[in-house]
Amino acid sequence: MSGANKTGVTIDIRHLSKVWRDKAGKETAAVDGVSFTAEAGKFTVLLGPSGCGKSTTLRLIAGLEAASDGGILIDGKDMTRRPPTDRGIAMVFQSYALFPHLNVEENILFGLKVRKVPPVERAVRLRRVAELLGLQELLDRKPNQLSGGQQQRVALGRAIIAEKPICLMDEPLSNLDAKLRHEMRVELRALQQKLGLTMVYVTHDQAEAISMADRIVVMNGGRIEQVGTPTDIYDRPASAFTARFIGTPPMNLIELKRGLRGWTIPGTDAPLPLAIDPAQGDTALLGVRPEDIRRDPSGIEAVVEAVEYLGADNLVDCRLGEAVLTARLPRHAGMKPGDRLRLGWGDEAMHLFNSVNGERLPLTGQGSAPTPKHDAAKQMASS
Amino acid sequence: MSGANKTGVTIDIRHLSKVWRDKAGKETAAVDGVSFTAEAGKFTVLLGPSGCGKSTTLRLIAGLEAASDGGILIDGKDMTRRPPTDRGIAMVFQSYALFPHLNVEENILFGLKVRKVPPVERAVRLRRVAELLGLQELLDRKPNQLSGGQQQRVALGRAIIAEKPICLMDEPLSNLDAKLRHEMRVELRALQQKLGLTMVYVTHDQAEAISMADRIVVMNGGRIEQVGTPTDIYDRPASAFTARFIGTPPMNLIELKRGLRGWTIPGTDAPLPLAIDPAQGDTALLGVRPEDIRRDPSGIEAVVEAVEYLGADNLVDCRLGEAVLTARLPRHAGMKPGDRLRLGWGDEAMHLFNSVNGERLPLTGQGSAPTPKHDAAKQMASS
Amino acid sequence: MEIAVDTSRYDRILNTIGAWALGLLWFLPLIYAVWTAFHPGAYATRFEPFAPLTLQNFVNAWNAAPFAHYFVNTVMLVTMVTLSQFVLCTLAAYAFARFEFPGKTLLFTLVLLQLLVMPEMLIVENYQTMRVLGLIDTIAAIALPYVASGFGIFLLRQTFMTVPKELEEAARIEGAGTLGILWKVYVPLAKPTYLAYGLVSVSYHWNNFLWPLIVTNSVETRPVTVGLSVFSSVDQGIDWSIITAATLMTSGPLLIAFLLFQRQFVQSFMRAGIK
Amino acid sequence: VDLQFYFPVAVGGKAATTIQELTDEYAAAHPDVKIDAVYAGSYQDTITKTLTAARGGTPPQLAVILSVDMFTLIDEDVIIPFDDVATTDEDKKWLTSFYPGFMDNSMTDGKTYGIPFQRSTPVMYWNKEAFKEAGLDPELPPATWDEMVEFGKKLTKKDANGTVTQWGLRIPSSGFPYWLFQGLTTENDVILANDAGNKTNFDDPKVVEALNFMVDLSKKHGIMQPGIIEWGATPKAFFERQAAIMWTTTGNLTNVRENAPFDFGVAMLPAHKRRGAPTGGGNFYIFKDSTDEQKAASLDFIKWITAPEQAARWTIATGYVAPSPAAWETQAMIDYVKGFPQALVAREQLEFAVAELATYQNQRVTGILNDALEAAITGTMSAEEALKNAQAEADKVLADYR
Amino acid sequence: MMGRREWIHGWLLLSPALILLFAFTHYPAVVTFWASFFSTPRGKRSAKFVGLENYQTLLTDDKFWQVLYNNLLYAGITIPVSVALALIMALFVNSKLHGRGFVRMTYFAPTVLPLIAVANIWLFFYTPGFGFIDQVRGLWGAGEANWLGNPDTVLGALMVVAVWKEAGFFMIFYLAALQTIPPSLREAAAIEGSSRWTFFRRVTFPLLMPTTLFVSVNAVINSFRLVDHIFVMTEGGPDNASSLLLYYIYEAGFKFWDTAHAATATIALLVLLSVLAIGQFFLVDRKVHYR
Ligand SMILES: Nc1ncnc2c1ncn2[C@@H]1O[C@H](COP(=O)(O)OP(=O)(O)OP(=O)(O)O)[C@@H](O)[C@H]1O
Ligand SMILES: Nc1ncnc2c1ncn2[C@@H]1O[C@H](COP(=O)(O)OP(=O)(O)OP(=O)(O)O)[C@@H](O)[C@H]1O
Ligand SMILES: [Mg+2]
Ligand SMILES: [Mg+2]
Repeated sequence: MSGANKTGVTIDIRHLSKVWRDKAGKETAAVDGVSFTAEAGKFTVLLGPSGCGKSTTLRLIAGLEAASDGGILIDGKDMTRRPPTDRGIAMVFQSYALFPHLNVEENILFGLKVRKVPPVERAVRLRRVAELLGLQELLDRKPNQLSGGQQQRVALGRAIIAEKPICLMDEPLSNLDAKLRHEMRVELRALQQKLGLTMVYVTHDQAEAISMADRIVVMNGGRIEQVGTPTDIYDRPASAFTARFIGTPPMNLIELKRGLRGWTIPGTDAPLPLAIDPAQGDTALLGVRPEDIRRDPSGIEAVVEAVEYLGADNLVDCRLGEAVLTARLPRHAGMKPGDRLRLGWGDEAMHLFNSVNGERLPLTGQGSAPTPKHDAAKQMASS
Repeated sequence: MSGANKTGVTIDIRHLSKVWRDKAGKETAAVDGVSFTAEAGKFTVLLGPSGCGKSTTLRLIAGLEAASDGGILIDGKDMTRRPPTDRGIAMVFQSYALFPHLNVEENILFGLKVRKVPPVERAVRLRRVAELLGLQELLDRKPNQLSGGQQQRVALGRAIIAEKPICLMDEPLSNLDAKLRHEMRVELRALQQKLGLTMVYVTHDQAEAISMADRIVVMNGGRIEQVGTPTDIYDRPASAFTARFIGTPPMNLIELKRGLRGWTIPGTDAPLPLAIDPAQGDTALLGVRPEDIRRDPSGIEAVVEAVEYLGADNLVDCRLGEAVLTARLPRHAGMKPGDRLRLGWGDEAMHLFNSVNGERLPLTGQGSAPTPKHDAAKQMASS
Repeated sequence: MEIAVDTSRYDRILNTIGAWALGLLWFLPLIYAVWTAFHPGAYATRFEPFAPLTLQNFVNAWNAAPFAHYFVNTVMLVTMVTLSQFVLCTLAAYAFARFEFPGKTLLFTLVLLQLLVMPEMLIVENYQTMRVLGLIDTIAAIALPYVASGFGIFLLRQTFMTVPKELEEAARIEGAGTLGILWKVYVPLAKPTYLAYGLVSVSYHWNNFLWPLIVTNSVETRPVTVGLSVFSSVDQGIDWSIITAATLMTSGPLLIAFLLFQRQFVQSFMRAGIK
Repeated sequence: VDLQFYFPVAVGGKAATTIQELTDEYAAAHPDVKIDAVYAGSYQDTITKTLTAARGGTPPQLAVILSVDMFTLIDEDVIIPFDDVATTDEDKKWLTSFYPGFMDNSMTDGKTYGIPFQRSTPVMYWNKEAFKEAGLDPELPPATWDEMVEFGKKLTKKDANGTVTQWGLRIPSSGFPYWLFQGLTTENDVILANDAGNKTNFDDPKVVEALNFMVDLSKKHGIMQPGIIEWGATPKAFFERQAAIMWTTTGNLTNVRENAPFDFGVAMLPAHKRRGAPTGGGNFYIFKDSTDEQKAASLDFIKWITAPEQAARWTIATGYVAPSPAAWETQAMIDYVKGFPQALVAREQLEFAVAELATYQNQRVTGILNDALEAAITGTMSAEEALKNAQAEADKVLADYR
Repeated sequence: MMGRREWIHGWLLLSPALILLFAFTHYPAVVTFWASFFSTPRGKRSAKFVGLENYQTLLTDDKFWQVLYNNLLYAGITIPVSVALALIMALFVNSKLHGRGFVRMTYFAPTVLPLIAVANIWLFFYTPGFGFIDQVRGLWGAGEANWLGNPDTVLGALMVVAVWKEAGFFMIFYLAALQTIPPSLREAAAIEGSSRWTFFRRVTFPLLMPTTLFVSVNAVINSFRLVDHIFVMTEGGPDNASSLLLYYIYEAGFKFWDTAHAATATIALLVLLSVLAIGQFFLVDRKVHYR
């Protein structure tokens, strides 16, 4: 925005931990030895299930909680024990934290007034932000006179207008409708790139994560599962957890058994064209994304169990032997429970994981896929 | 749940209005003459942009706000001026409204204690709900010791455990991660059907709306845009607003001009196979959903402007003449800005709207589609 | 918030110094009281570090009146007054904070009016009322005029008004009735205020003198202040040693109670969760 | 017979227990009489409690209240004269058995309304050590105003900064300055109000003269602290050698004896035109709203408790002046005085004592005088002007009673 | 929330308190008001109706005006000082602090101690010569000062006692209110880089408004009602320099037993206080943000 030409600064998180102690003295490690780097001017997304420590990590970065262990370096300087003000951050709180006695305009301008930005500039910036967020009409309302989404936008406005080199956002779009959210996604990303902000963004919406992030940090139970670019994470999930967590609908994970003739889905007889290091034992998890599953006359036979209408597509739950797979099929395919069909997928669509610790297994061998026509099909689909 | 075999009751909303008056005496109609019926045992979703009056409508049904005009009939009885207790409802608040002084268990059991449900039954129900929501570990935490998503689950638990014939939910899943949200969606829907609850559910997530709803009420600016089943709304949006609002990414709307040779996209020359009542004037809006757009060698030429990676798919912004269309293309298609390609879509994929008032226009005639092979393509895709 | 701080270190030191300086200044009279009470009368005005210590002042004070009995009475009195004030004021404050009914403003004005009316003015009339009720020389008679406290109603109203309305709505949806909401939502959320009010009310009634003196006659009903007043008659000049000893003796329990209860304020039982 | 008896305590803790003992003793001797002795606070509290109860319809049967409040009680029509109940010859003799100095305040219109009980009079205490240091004869207190000024100058000590470390004289003037001031006016041979209690003499030149003298003690002679002098702190100031001579009540005798860290003397107030001092303290009153039986029992109790033996015990316990000559003749009293001769001074001074200033609307009228005295002492007004105003105001108040 | 039911509930909730209020406050107050139109009954002479004569007497009484002036001055100084101090104290002891419990107690102690006893201690502090203040001043070589015996200083000396007594009392309410401010607001402000002072001025203070309103209404009232220390320390002297309205009323009522005059002055005080306190309340209440 206004002439700001800041370049974000790097945030280094080193073995960061945060332990909560309850009255009974029981300890919960909300964040447990987390290390990652949010690179200067890059968009880093924290992703993970509810309660996995995303907000806590963000609050540690902001300096709102004292770390139990580990450190935070911002722009190379150790900031672990410095107060929030010194860290050059703006933040959107998950619970908004709007000042209840101030109206929208005053809430948004709070920081600028604190920092004695001249009124003229304040007015200019306010106008831009309000327009961006569609808040022009609401500037003199109090927070309790706003809808949930409107409150969230005000919180967003307060962070955006600050133009700090680092911006932390905790689920800033969760209460917005799809359309607005899509617009905001684009706007935020553009803004971040234009200003070169270092963004650390918490979300539970992977569409958001994948479309906005330069880097995704997947967390689970206070620890990091995987750090990588969206494509890394989507295409090569490092663990069964990540695999199941990323993607809507999530990846299908099927327990495979090593049979006499090779690896099979229990209850089916055709072995899958897989070669797995025998040291991995007799079971493994096979992952296939719903959108990679196609109807395939030469594929495995399956029975439709349920169909979920999603507008653009249908999600079809199909039983293959003992396993149930969800396939994303075009909406006009007209399937109903009980229908029989054959399903197949490409080789590169298969992911294998250790069934004990969930680690990704390399696909060491190649057999003949059950879907010989997959190349043609792909050709067709993208024609 | 426990032996409950209630059957939901019908809610009739008749010309309901709610006007907020601010201090200056300015009036805002948050809800403006809304009428619809939430049928007994059915799942009704209120959908609409932020600030359109969804929460207010819900609060009116609950009896938390006094209607400025109109009435609410529950089970045939006029409840417009009756207190919430008499209405037989449970509710999840958008801001959770958890009691900060009570722990999770006490929060969930609040209503049962109030209604003097015997302790044994309370314990049984609590166990089920806690399990359903994954809250077992958290039962003796206070709300301020919970993450955002955990708080939301507690709020959900409080409503579910009540087993009232009517359940009102205001964005109950907005702070949950995709996986959990998907699970909850299924669970909630199953629960609703099992108990025969009449559910009125506010969400801004259309995947939720479409997959869960028996009926969707689309609101805009305090008024109703359309009421219908998910398929109705997705496949035959009654207005340009609904068309653009439903669907992620949203439907493309392109201004068409009536040229000499017929209706064209400005900047392109090939007329589209459309016949529109000439009384509608010289412009119209053409709607095409991104997922209905395919690469089609005989289609209209387009240039890739931007590619957004979404995991399962790519969203590709393409310029066709003066218009920009977003197409959802398979993720392995490997497109980059500047690429040229040809796009096409099926006849039934086209929606036409009056460009002035946004009303849906009937497709009165049929010309030759620019994609002669669309039938074959469809065949192929669903093979 | 546990802000990871060290800039505010100076802040904090300044804060501590300021707080303690003011605290000591405020405590001077009490420090003096302690000094005087534990030293012989001759040292009441001279502060020599090695002056002899004595408990004689306390012994004398204790013997001057049936204090044991008075303490029991006072404890009964303050318990009675404070509890009934809590109940009545809570009900009334709730009505003023969250109900709309005709005459509300007028009634609230009448309540505020009670703050203005000084109890001394009412002594004669109230004495008559008590006589009619046959309550003269009972603890109830001391308590009754104070039970409906305008102060308490006003205070609780202010507090209830700041409780987020959603919480009431949630409780209402859950089927809680008016009293249920009050008891389960407002009262727990106003806990700091109840503590504050309780402390203040207890100290007030612990120290109230004139009305109890007038409306009671017997050792069985009189509060400690009546015993205390024996020492403050000044015909023969003030004996600071015994006054302070008696004061410490009678107010000591209150000070200790305060030290214990103030901890409750610290506990953030009402944090966050409220948006 | 049930009797309720309100009593105040104005001097230290022992008073209350002594009264309780005495009533218990009486009750033991008279099983048909039950006396409920109710401690009623200070004098002011006592009259408040009494009148509130009287207005509320349940007055006590008897009470000890300031002698000067007699007119107020008459005005409120709550007490009866003793003449109504003390009808036998013996009773009548009993009525005359008290010092006349005390009875002045107990009678009006020829009727006796109060029986002196805890009575006092101001006396002068001096620090013998200070006298010695100043080169004065420690056994010789000032006997006249002039001597008092002369001694006072010698006794006033200053440090190097010119700050006074010991004042010669201390006549407290807070709260009820009129009482000690009445000592000065009496010595200047003038009375402040008539017996009927409806006329004051505040603007009499002799009163003005007395007030000027009082003001001059600090202003001209510099022997007394300027400004209002606190009554309550006076004994302590004496003990702390802040003042070498103090005027205060005989009620302080026990206190001074126990706490003064030096040898001290007690003397009558110094004379000017004559010797003199007011009396002070409380009387017994019998209340109207009682049955005849109760009244008779009350009278009997009062007779018993003011009888020489009991009066002596009371005096010894509290330091108040025993109200009848006979009390001083008891063995207990004789022994007491032997060990503590200073106690006699009060009795001797009674010969010269006059009634304490008392009028109708007593507190208001004395209040007016107090204000005038304070105004003159703090220098906001001249003595003459202040007293003239005071007289005018008092006239206004008392006009109704003439 | 629906109409009629709400009325009934409202009234039901109020009734126990109101009944007692009427019985023990309003009824006697009305009797007082009534009495102000009659002469004082004294024993045999019963009260007779005198119309506004009592008011006339009051308004022509110089002492009344002096006392009124004293009281306004007293209120004008003690109210802002004690409320401000109370707030400062509350902020002090709401923050992290060594010995916080003890400091809280020191602030609150004046509220716990009986005023009669405390007034005696203050009396000692103020005593010229050997009093505490003079002893301390003596260390600097200053001479004695007769704080209470001098009409110029006596009111100030009483104000100090009043502030000392009141500040800790009000602090308690501020402290309770501070506990209810969500910490997330402080966090948000900290992120914005606001200093403690800015946060206080722009957030804490506005959110404390309901309490400030409560406290200041009470401060106004107490500045007219709290006179116990006068009884012990000065009895209104010298020459009424430290007399306040209620003390004046007390004298009229319980020393002079002129109940009509006392009633009249009481009504005057009530009117004055109503204008000041209730007026203040209704003026400010609608502007206060209650969340
Ligand atoms: N108390 C109030 N006073 C004034 N206007 C209000 C009040 N509450 C809500 N509004 C306005 O009413 C409109 C509808 O609000 P509502 O909360 O129903 O929106 P919503 O559809 O739930 O939006 P969201 O999806 O953002 O939660 C909004 O424009 C809002 O600003
Ligand atoms: N003050 C606290 N005391 C104790 N435990 C806490 C506290 N705050 C958070 N926790 C716990 O720490 C864990 C991590 O919380 P956090 O808020 O970081 O989760 P999150 O990843 O942001 O989840 P969500 O997506 O639901 O917001 C949770 O299990 C939560 O219950
Ligand atoms: Mg979170
Ligand atoms: Mg909403």
